[in-house]
Amino acid sequence: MRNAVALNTGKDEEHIVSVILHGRPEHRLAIELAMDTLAGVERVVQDELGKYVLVIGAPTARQVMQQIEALQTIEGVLSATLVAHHTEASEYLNQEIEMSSLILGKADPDPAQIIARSTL
Amino acid sequence: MKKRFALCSLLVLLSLAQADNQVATLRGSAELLDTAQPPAMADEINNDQRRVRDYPMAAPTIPHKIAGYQIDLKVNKCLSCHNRLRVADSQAPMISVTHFMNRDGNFLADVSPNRYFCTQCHASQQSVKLLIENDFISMDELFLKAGASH
Amino acid sequence: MKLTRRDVIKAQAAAVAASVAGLSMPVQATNLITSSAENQIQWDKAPCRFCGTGCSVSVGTKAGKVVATHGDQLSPVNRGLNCIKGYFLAKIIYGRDRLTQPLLRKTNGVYDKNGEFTPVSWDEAFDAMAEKWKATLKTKGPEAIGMFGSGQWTVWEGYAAVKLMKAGFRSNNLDPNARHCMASAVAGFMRTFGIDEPMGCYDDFEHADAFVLWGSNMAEMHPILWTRITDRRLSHPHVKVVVMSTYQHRSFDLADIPMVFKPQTDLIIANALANYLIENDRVNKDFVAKHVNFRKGTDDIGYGLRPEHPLEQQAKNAATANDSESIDFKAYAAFVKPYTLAYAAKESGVSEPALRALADIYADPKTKVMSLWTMGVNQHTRGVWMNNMIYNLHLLTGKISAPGNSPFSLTGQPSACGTAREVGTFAHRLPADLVVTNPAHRLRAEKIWRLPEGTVPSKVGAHAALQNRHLKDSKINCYWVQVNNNMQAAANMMEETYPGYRNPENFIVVSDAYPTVTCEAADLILPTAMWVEKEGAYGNAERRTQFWHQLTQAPGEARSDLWQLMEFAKRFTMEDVWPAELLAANPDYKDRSMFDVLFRNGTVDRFGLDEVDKKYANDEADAFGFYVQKGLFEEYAEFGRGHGHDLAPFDRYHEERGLRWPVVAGKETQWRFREGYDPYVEPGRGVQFYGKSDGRAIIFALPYEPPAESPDAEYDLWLSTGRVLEHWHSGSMTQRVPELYNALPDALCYMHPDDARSRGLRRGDEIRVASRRGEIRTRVETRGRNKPPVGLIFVPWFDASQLINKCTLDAMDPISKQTDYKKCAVKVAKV
Amino acid sequence: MWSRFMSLLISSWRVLARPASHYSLGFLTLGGFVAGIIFWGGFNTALEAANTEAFCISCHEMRTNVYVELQETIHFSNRSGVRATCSDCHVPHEWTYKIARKIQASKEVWGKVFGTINTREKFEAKRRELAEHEWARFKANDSLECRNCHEFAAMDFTRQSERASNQHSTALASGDKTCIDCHKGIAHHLPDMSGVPGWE
Repeated sequence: MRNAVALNTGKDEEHIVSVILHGRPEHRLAIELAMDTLAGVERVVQDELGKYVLVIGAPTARQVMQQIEALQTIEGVLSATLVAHHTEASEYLNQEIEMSSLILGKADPDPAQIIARSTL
Repeated sequence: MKKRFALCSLLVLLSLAQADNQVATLRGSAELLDTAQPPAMADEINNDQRRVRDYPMAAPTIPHKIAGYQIDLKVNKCLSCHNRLRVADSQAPMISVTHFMNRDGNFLADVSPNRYFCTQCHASQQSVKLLIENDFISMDELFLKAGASH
Repeated sequence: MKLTRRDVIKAQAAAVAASVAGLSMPVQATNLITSSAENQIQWDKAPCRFCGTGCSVSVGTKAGKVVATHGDQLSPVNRGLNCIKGYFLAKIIYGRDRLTQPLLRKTNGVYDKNGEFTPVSWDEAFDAMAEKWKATLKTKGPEAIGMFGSGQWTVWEGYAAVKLMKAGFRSNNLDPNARHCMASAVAGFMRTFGIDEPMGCYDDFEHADAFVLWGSNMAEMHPILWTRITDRRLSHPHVKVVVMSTYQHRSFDLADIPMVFKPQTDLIIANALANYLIENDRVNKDFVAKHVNFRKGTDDIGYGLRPEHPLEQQAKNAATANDSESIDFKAYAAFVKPYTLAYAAKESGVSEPALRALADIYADPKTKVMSLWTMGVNQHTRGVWMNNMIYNLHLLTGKISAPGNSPFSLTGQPSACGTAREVGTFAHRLPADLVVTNPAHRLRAEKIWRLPEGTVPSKVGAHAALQNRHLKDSKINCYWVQVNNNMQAAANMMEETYPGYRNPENFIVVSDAYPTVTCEAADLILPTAMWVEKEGAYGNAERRTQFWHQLTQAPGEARSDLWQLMEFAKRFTMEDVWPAELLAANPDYKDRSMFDVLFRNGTVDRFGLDEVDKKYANDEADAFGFYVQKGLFEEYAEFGRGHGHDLAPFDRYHEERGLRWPVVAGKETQWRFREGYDPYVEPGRGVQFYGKSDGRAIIFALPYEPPAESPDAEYDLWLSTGRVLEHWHSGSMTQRVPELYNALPDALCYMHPDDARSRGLRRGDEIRVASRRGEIRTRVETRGRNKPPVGLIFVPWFDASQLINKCTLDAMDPISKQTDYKKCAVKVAKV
Repeated sequence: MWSRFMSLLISSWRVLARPASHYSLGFLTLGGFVAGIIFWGGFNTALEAANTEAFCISCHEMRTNVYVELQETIHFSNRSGVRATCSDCHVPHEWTYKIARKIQASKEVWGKVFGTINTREKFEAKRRELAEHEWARFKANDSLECRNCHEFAAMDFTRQSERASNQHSTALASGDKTCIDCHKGIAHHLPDMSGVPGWE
């Protein structure tokens, strides 16, 4: 068995998820205004057909789901589909790392932890 | 009648070119015609230690016993600890929110029915030695390499 | 520049989503992800390597390695889900003991059947092979050459094999391991509908009101389809699930009506249900009058054993097993009349109320029924009959070819349909349902292949089990096995398979990625590229054809089966393989290599390297100098286009998550034989079973006949073999994935506690499971996921160190030639 | 003849009707004692006989349903071979409770006679109700029958899995929860648990 990590009792966690959102192109402005008002929702990339990739950060899974439900109820939104979900203690997420150490890189306190806590 | 078949097949076997085990690595040293002693039945690992996953999307394996867990039309034993409303009491990790999303991408209040049978993706692990090592390199190992090369 | 882990994780999450959405990440949005090439994971689609469901997975590659896989969100089959095998797919190509160079048995530097496996070059390997092949062709002719393939061949690999064997070597001794898996389903389709493969599709899962599993354990064998049934059942309370089997298994966890029946009595149950429909006036008379004919099948057809076997001596109609005579509805009704529910209950051991509840599901015109089956029905000495009898129920009620009304034959292998069945790698078949026994069909193939008339032999070749018998009897001496592990998979290993492979007169070649037990029994082992180490195409159980690109390099000198087949063809001139008279009549084929005639025929080689997508490697195209896969596919597609098997143009499949044939005017077909869905149905016909000339499907009157071998005083237990969720087939891939191996490392003998107690056994005891043919040692499991009734044991066959097929009997369905792996008699004793 | 018999009867009635001034206390006690032994012993033997597993599974309702399920569990077979029989969990060990339970049992005899669960279907239909009776009983007596073997004081938390020791050292120790609250379905299959606390 690979090296294991103790069960995290889950206090002060942070949830990061990415979402694909399809909206009607004609509603684009309204949709963008609406989602920019939602806490923790960031627009990462989009195309002119009304397709968006969003990232949502929230302290609990419940809030993540509320935000996605909120997105789905926006006028002109066809679908908001969750793709990746990552959970981790905030203390880790706040850590600064060097560009050169890259994702899950050597500066990481415990790379195992991060992998172990992500789910899809 | 049958006896005669068995007999002549035995004679055939004697006349054959023999094949002592040279390559069939999953059989250890046992020759094809041998009946090797089966290994003793191992126990499920029950240490609650969450395991490293080689990539984020891999379904996590179960770090505790699930023998006798009932998952059927009546009840789902796994969810009695891992479901959203239960984790406060059980302190077990909650099932990923992806499990609340149904086939059409809509969010449901409870776990999505198509995710109901946990054991289709998640299995407990037995304490046994691997027959064959696996040389899969995980992305983080690659990243570490890449990082080191800077 | 400083960043927090938060930025990194967010960027990574976004990258995954963007790859799924098909959006490219702008640099500023992914400062870190795109800032260094080393961090980029490239995502591509590929069908899963395992079962016939045909899930699509997103494959992540980096630095030439497969580093991750996850369910493809865009796939209509699995919508982002995978089963436990699928989640660990990335690891199947990285087992430490991958074969990386050819191995030839040698003593003192020369080939010796009893020699040690010695590394050799591909040249030496092919030289040794060609020498044996040529010598055998001279002395014994093409019928002494054989090949055993697989439903795990890619479409073009199977197609190249058909050309090589049937046109090149002019031998029909080509069969796939799909013979063990699908043959009864194929014969069932051909007898009832005259055209192969299901009329419905997976969309039926979201429309049906009831699901009836005939001996299938979908919870373990088709997990993702099971999630769709579970979804439907749990979110629609009116939906009913009926699970029928000879032992209790995981699918029973969702069963509203569970049924454990005595082996072989499914024949009685099926007839009893038909009789119930007739006696309760639940027959859809209008449908039957318009779309159905009735026939009575031949009975007393034997068990496909060796001719000298007493059972074959007794069987009256073994030679005419597939015959039938026309009858009318009255005669059919009279035929099934004796099969009352009470009689069925008595014979099967299932309670009469349960049987009635099932019958009412078929009877109620408002209940949309999906019947599902796989090995329980197909691996059955009367498997073709069972297929026909399930169709009987759907035809009597008209519940067919409409959303939710669907008799659905599931497949075991990823391309059992796409390759074995559609390409026609069976001993009697040619592409698109054509058969070698039909002169017009042979002519059509010869025309498309640009070969002279009379090239393709008309005699049906040796099927899977017969190939092993011919090897043992020295009738086949040169034998090539690709993409399967038949020493472990074929029944009666001790009396047939092993003696055949180790027969001193035979030369056995096995192409595989890993050293399996079949490799162990071989004389030459060829290291083979697998899955995304080559460009490929699979066809799943719902007629969906799916493509993938080559995403990584095979290790060492491993080469794809396609490369091996085509490269080997270069070793022969037409003089080596064709008779003088055929060449005399067609002089322009003289002095040409078999490779040129088969693969440089102006069709296969018509697409140049410039057509290959530069983003991806393509080792075969590089090796042969043209887009091999596209050329083979487009030539193959000619067979089906305009004949009910239309495939889309090659390039489109690289864009789509698969398309369900027939693809006419760019549109796929969901429900065949139904006007409005199927373009082949003539306007106004409503329903047209166009596989039959009069557009009518056939309801068959077929009786109960006993199994080939039943428990007796000495061998007092039924043995059923099968698969488990965590392992695929013989385990050569999944036993090398740590998470899957640790989930279920060894095979066990699943047994009823009372059977254990009465034999003085307890859980974990080492036991000997012995039949009249052979024995294995294993351990008792009385608490496992499978719960057999008293009198039956279940032993899975994935475990290479517990070869349960030493015990099984090679009795088969005489029509389909598919072996019954579910019923033979064994005894169990403590070691 | 007839008159002699009548006079004897009458005279003996007079004897019995008078207070027992002439009979020794010893006679009375001894008589009572003997009678006691006979009745009480027979009663108890009967009780004990009705406590054996053999008796329970002599009914097919028990044998084909709950007993089959028990056999798959750790309470039936385990590493040390110490196993629980039906009565260990379902019949109180302390006398007065036992009698109470036995009186309840008369209802089950009734059920047996009228076949209220004599098919698998009927049993499944009643499974929730029957289970709830047992849960209620265990809850009421603080899982007494569990504790007869699983003594809280004797639990070594260091020998338990992390999950188990967490729960036992907190909820169980504080008396906030009792065994049955978490260990439902430990010896038999569970019924439909919708609405049962802890199974949301």
